[in-house]
Amino acid sequence: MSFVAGIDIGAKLTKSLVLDGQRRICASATIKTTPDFPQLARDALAMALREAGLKEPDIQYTATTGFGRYNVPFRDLQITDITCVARGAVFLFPKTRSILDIGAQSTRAIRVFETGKVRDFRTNDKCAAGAGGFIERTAKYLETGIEDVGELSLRADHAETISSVCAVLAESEIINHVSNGQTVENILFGVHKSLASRALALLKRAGMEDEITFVGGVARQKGMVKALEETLGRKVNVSDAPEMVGALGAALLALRRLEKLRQDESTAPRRRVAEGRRSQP
Amino acid sequence: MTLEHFMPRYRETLESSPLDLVSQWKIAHPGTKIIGCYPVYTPVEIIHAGGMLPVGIIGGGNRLEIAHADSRFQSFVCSIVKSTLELGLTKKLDFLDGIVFHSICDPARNLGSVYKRNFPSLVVEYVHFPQNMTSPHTAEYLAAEYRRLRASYEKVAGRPITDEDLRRSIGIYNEQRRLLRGLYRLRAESPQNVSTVESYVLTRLGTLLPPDEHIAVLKEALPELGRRNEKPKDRVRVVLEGSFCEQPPLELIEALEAAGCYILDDDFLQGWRWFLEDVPAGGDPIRDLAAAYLHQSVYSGVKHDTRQPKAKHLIDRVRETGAAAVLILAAKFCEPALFDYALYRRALEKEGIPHLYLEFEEKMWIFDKARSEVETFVESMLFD
Amino acid sequence: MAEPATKTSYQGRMHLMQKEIMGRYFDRLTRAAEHGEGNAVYMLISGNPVELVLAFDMIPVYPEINALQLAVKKASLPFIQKAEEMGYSMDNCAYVKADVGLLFGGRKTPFATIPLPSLILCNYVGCNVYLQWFEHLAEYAGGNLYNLDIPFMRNPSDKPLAADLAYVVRQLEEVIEICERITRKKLDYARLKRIVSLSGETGERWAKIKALTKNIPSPFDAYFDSVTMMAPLYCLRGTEEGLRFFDAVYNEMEEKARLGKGPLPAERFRFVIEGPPPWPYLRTFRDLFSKWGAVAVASTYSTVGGLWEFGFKHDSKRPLESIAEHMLQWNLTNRNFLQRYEQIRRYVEDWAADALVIHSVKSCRLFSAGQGDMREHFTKDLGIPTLLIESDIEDPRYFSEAQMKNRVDAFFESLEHKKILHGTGAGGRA
Amino acid sequence: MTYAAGIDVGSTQTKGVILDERRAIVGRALIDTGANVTRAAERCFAEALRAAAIGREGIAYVVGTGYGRYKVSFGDAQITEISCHARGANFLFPRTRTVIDMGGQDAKGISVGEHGEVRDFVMNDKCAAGTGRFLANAAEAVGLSLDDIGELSLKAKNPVRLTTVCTVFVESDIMSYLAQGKRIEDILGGVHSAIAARTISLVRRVGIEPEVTFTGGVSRNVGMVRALEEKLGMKLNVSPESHFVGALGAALLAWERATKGVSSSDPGVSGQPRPAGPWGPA
Ligand SMILES: Nc1ncnc2c1ncn2[C@@H]1O[C@H](COP(=O)(O)OP(=O)(O)O)[C@@H](O)[C@H]1O
Ligand SMILES: Nc1ncnc2c1ncn2[C@@H]1O[C@H](COP(=O)(O)OP(=O)(O)O)[C@@H](O)[C@H]1O
Ligand code: SF4
Ligand code: SF4
Ligand code: SF4
Repeated sequence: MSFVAGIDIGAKLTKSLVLDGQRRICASATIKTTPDFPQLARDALAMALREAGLKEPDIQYTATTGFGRYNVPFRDLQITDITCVARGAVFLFPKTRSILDIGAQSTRAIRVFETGKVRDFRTNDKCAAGAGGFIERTAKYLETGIEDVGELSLRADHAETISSVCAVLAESEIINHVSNGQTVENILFGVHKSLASRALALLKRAGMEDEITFVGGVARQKGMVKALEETLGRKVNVSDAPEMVGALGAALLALRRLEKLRQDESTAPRRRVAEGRRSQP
Repeated sequence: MTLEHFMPRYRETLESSPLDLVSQWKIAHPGTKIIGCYPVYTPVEIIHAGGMLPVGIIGGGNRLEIAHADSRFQSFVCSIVKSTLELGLTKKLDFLDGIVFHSICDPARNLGSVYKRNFPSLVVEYVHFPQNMTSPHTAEYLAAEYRRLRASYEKVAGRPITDEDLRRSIGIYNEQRRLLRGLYRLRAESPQNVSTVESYVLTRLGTLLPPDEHIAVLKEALPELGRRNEKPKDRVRVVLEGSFCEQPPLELIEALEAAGCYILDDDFLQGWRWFLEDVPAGGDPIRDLAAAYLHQSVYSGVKHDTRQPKAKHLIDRVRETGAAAVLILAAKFCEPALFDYALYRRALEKEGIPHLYLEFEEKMWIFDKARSEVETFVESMLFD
Repeated sequence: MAEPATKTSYQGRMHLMQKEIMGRYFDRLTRAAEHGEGNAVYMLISGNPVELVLAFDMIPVYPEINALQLAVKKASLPFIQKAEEMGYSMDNCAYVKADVGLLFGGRKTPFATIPLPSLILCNYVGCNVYLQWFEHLAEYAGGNLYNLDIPFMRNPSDKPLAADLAYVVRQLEEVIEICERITRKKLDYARLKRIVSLSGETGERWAKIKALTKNIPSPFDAYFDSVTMMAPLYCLRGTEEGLRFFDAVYNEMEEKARLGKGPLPAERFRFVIEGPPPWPYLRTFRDLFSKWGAVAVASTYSTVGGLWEFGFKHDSKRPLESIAEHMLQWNLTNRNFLQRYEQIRRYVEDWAADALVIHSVKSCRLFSAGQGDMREHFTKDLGIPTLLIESDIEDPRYFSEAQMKNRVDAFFESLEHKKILHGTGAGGRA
Repeated sequence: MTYAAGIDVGSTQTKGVILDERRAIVGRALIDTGANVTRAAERCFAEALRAAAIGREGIAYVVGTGYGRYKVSFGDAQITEISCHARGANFLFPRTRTVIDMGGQDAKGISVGEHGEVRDFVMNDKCAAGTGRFLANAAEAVGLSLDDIGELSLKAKNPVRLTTVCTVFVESDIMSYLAQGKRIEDILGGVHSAIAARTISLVRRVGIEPEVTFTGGVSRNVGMVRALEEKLGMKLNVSPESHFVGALGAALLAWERATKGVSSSDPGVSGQPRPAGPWGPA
């Protein structure tokens, strides 16, 4: 029996996932991203292995992704988030043609072929106003845990408009809303709405098609999903662990490489590795 | 002196302060007049024929701090316009006797006027390139425009510029371009032997050295590159399009190739390499130069020829080089390049040629984003 | 002294008349679009050669006017976004995006349906975006494209060179041949001369109207009211109807000048304004100035189509030559930046203005690229108080009222301060 | 004895100043603006009165300024903070020609005439990058107070180069530098020089002429003062009152209004004609 692992070192959370030869998910784990990436990756993988009742040697191939993908010495291959997210999303929802990935610091709109191959994509990682960081700040300000944000905003009766294009300046607007006695629910939904409208613009620029799958930790927030569906005017797919999709995709690609390696001892993947290693920043 | 010797040195100069080469040269040749040439299509032959040195003023790179120019040009204007003004305002162009701008876009054109106002001692020329390529009367107009330019430069040079001088200069630049075309052919055929950074450095030198010196360098370098015999890597072969004016940092170009592709052809229009064939040096040289611009010059985002759509040109380049994809690398806020993209995208999708769209700024110094995007693109082509 | 009015704009006979004649023009477009009546020629406003088009009874269609109408009607954004989905950048001129979006969005607007072109005549007068705009239209809409290439005014003290003039006249002759092919009619030269002489008359009237704003108070706002007169100037210049309109406008304004009436209850500041207006927020923008009793007495934007106030007049004896001169020299966009500085300086002096307002629009680099240097020149070299504000001509996403207000208020506070220092009662002049 | 007051309701902090007839500051107050802007203005005014030990009735004229100026319900007039900062800076340093104001959420450059009138100005207020807020977040990220980061940044030997200008992302940027074992002073040095560079390129749009006066809350940060001075290659005027310059300017303008006897809370009042008066330097 062969196992492979995918590790996604994100800006905020690090996710690991173990897959068996039948593409069944054996285990997964999430821990907060800490600066020591090699150790971090080891811990994340160890957690997943423990849950799966496996040991390091059981893993034949490890693919890393996320912005820390280069800093994992024991990886066999590093792959970008976009490629992984695309594979993962299409694996979970085969009819997926467009993907929205909202993480802590970045938002990505991806257009894919039915194979899960990336067709076109647009990213935004310069400005926090469009990403999960914005929500976290708001949550902190409104003194609610990030886990509750989704439920709260779901209960909103309307969205308080957030007109500012800056996550920081938006806070003074939020302050005003609070002082004008607006409910936390409506304010959070307003924030979700403003993220949704930015997401729409990004999706359109990448070329938006049915079906749309929404991934990344922010997709955990039900209110965000609602805001997005209202803005897009259609339903979107959301898996129960949306932040895990990148790691899943990495694991899937790891398995593909492993199978290729097995069937023919071609040098292609090895070279990809070598390449990846050499071109470390 | 071998490539391994001078390549790193030249690269360092290009990245830190390319114009030092020129100011040093000026010290060695105090008598010679120097004319700065803003991109693109400058008829450098006319300048050279007057015994003057045409020098490429192609931005300030990513080590120049823009301190004054951004009070003159707004945030939504491309970087090269600002850096070019900054170079002037910080007295880094004092070795120039004149500078020439062209009708390539509105910011570049207004920059010409701003230069006139801020540097009265400089001879600022402005060339209006014709955009009507179908009228039988265009050639005559352009010839007249070039004659006007010649007259103006005769004053600067303090001597007449004869047809003989012009023919000689055309001959010299023809040879230089022939060598550059050779260099580009080498890279297109075996990109593992010639990195884009190398071909870039070798080409850009041509805008900083007198043509004969540049020719000498190329004559030394090309055979050496020809002798290399690296093993090709599993990389995606692309044609690069969109950086005809403002230039990307070399580190970016490097990052793009490191991310897993070979650039077979690019449209960096530096090194005066805008003619596809030799300019005939027989007849009236002014008319020959004009005709060459109209009928033999490379397409670009700032030359609008109704005879053939640019997208067709691009697709031909892909077919000729046998590239698998197109990398659109457009300068941020460069309207010509940004507009072209809409038509390129349409045509490439029709042809089923994959492409990646990236924006850059000459002043950028973080390349992670661009790098990951290219990696993703490469992965989408490698993992089927 | 009257309370500074906060919401005023002059609504006179001319505005009603304008609505009527432009209504007729737009109906004509719709008929052309829906019943194929007549040949539409897509053209650009800058130094437009409308005389030629009229001489063939073709219909001049200005995508710029369609775009700005969309913006004024607050309908531009969806079209802009449509274009951005096609790959146009946030940083591309939004006029083009709105127009491309419109083309793919069915060409139906709140004011007219836009006909497809029989001829796409790119009169390349200054703006380089024009070339790409029409290149793209030709790609999408088909129809033959002709680049009418107008050499730029290269030097501050410039007259067009003989070669420039000859080149343009030759091209005009080629355009005539194309029109003859399309309409299967020979050019009626006598008719062209009549049209050109009407153009001359109209331009002269327009210049006289503009001279009226030298009065204190100015009888109308040379920015917010002038834009009303611009569409007729481009679409109907060279027609009897157009001339009648400008006669009527002159009489109306001349009377107001005699009675010392202005667009505001009290004219307290006179300013010259450079740059195109923010069409999506024209009203809001105007009120920022009305609040301070500030009136625009001259504007560069009103000279985009043609610059008549400094002595140019179409000459029916040399029809093609004078059309060529109009395109080469007598419009704002084909003149270089320093010539624009000079034009503005003349405005400030001859129209007795207190200040210069530069409205810098992201879309239009032709206008805006380098306006920082312009500000430098006017404040530092000429000591003319200058305000630079940024938004956009077409894209509503770039207008922030709060910021705009802050800037305008602070600017007029300081003008006020200055007036008091120089011991001149506000509104009066030193 | 009558007095005039200036209340500067900023996005982050509200400042109040009370002047007597001799233009001497007899009372000042500084509070956080917080959620209720109107109340902040009133509280600040009350505190300033208490500090000056005078009653409301002693105040002849109140000018409100700052982004919340229209919330100064008790004010006689509202004037933009741009005019007030210019006026205040001119009062403290009569040879001021350029004012750099760095506040909680915006940065401004003002070019000032010799009578304290505004010649030209720019402000960055769409994006909080490079504002006091940026510093506040940086301080939080390294776990220090605002009052200390400035001092510490002066000890930087080789300042880091931040990879982001975003006020939100700067935190994780700093985290990763800490992770790489970079010294806190070097990180703070990088933060301060990044903001200084950004601010200067903004202010350069109005042209930087000496003397340059640095106002707003951030001017209390010695590290920022030094960073700006190094990048500009000139000394800056920084007064102990620098945080109060906006309020001070407002109070000075209030005096001038009071002496005209104009009184109206109509926002347009600042746009109303008034007979010529002694608006010269104090
Ligand atoms: N349990 C949760 N409930 C709601 N939101 C969450 C939860 N976990 C993470 N998030 C959101 O997702 C973001 C992190 O998502 P992720 O895709 O892991 O980003 P990255 O990969 O950049 O670390 C956080 O900023 C937070 O807003
Ligand atoms: N003692 C201090 N040391 C350093 N910075 C300070 C200090 N006090 C205030 N600040 C900075 O000044 C900012 C507030 O300045 P202020 O001019 O009041 O802004 P605003 O007018 O927008 O409220 C705060 O965000 C903080 O960064
Ligand atoms: S706008 Fe706000 S959120 Fe966006 S980059 Fe600037 S500071 Fe960050
Ligand atoms: S980069 Fe583009 S916009 Fe800038 S000057 Fe060159 S052509 Fe013009
Ligand atoms: S750039 Fe300016 S002149 Fe050119 S099309 Fe756009 S708005 Fe018109």
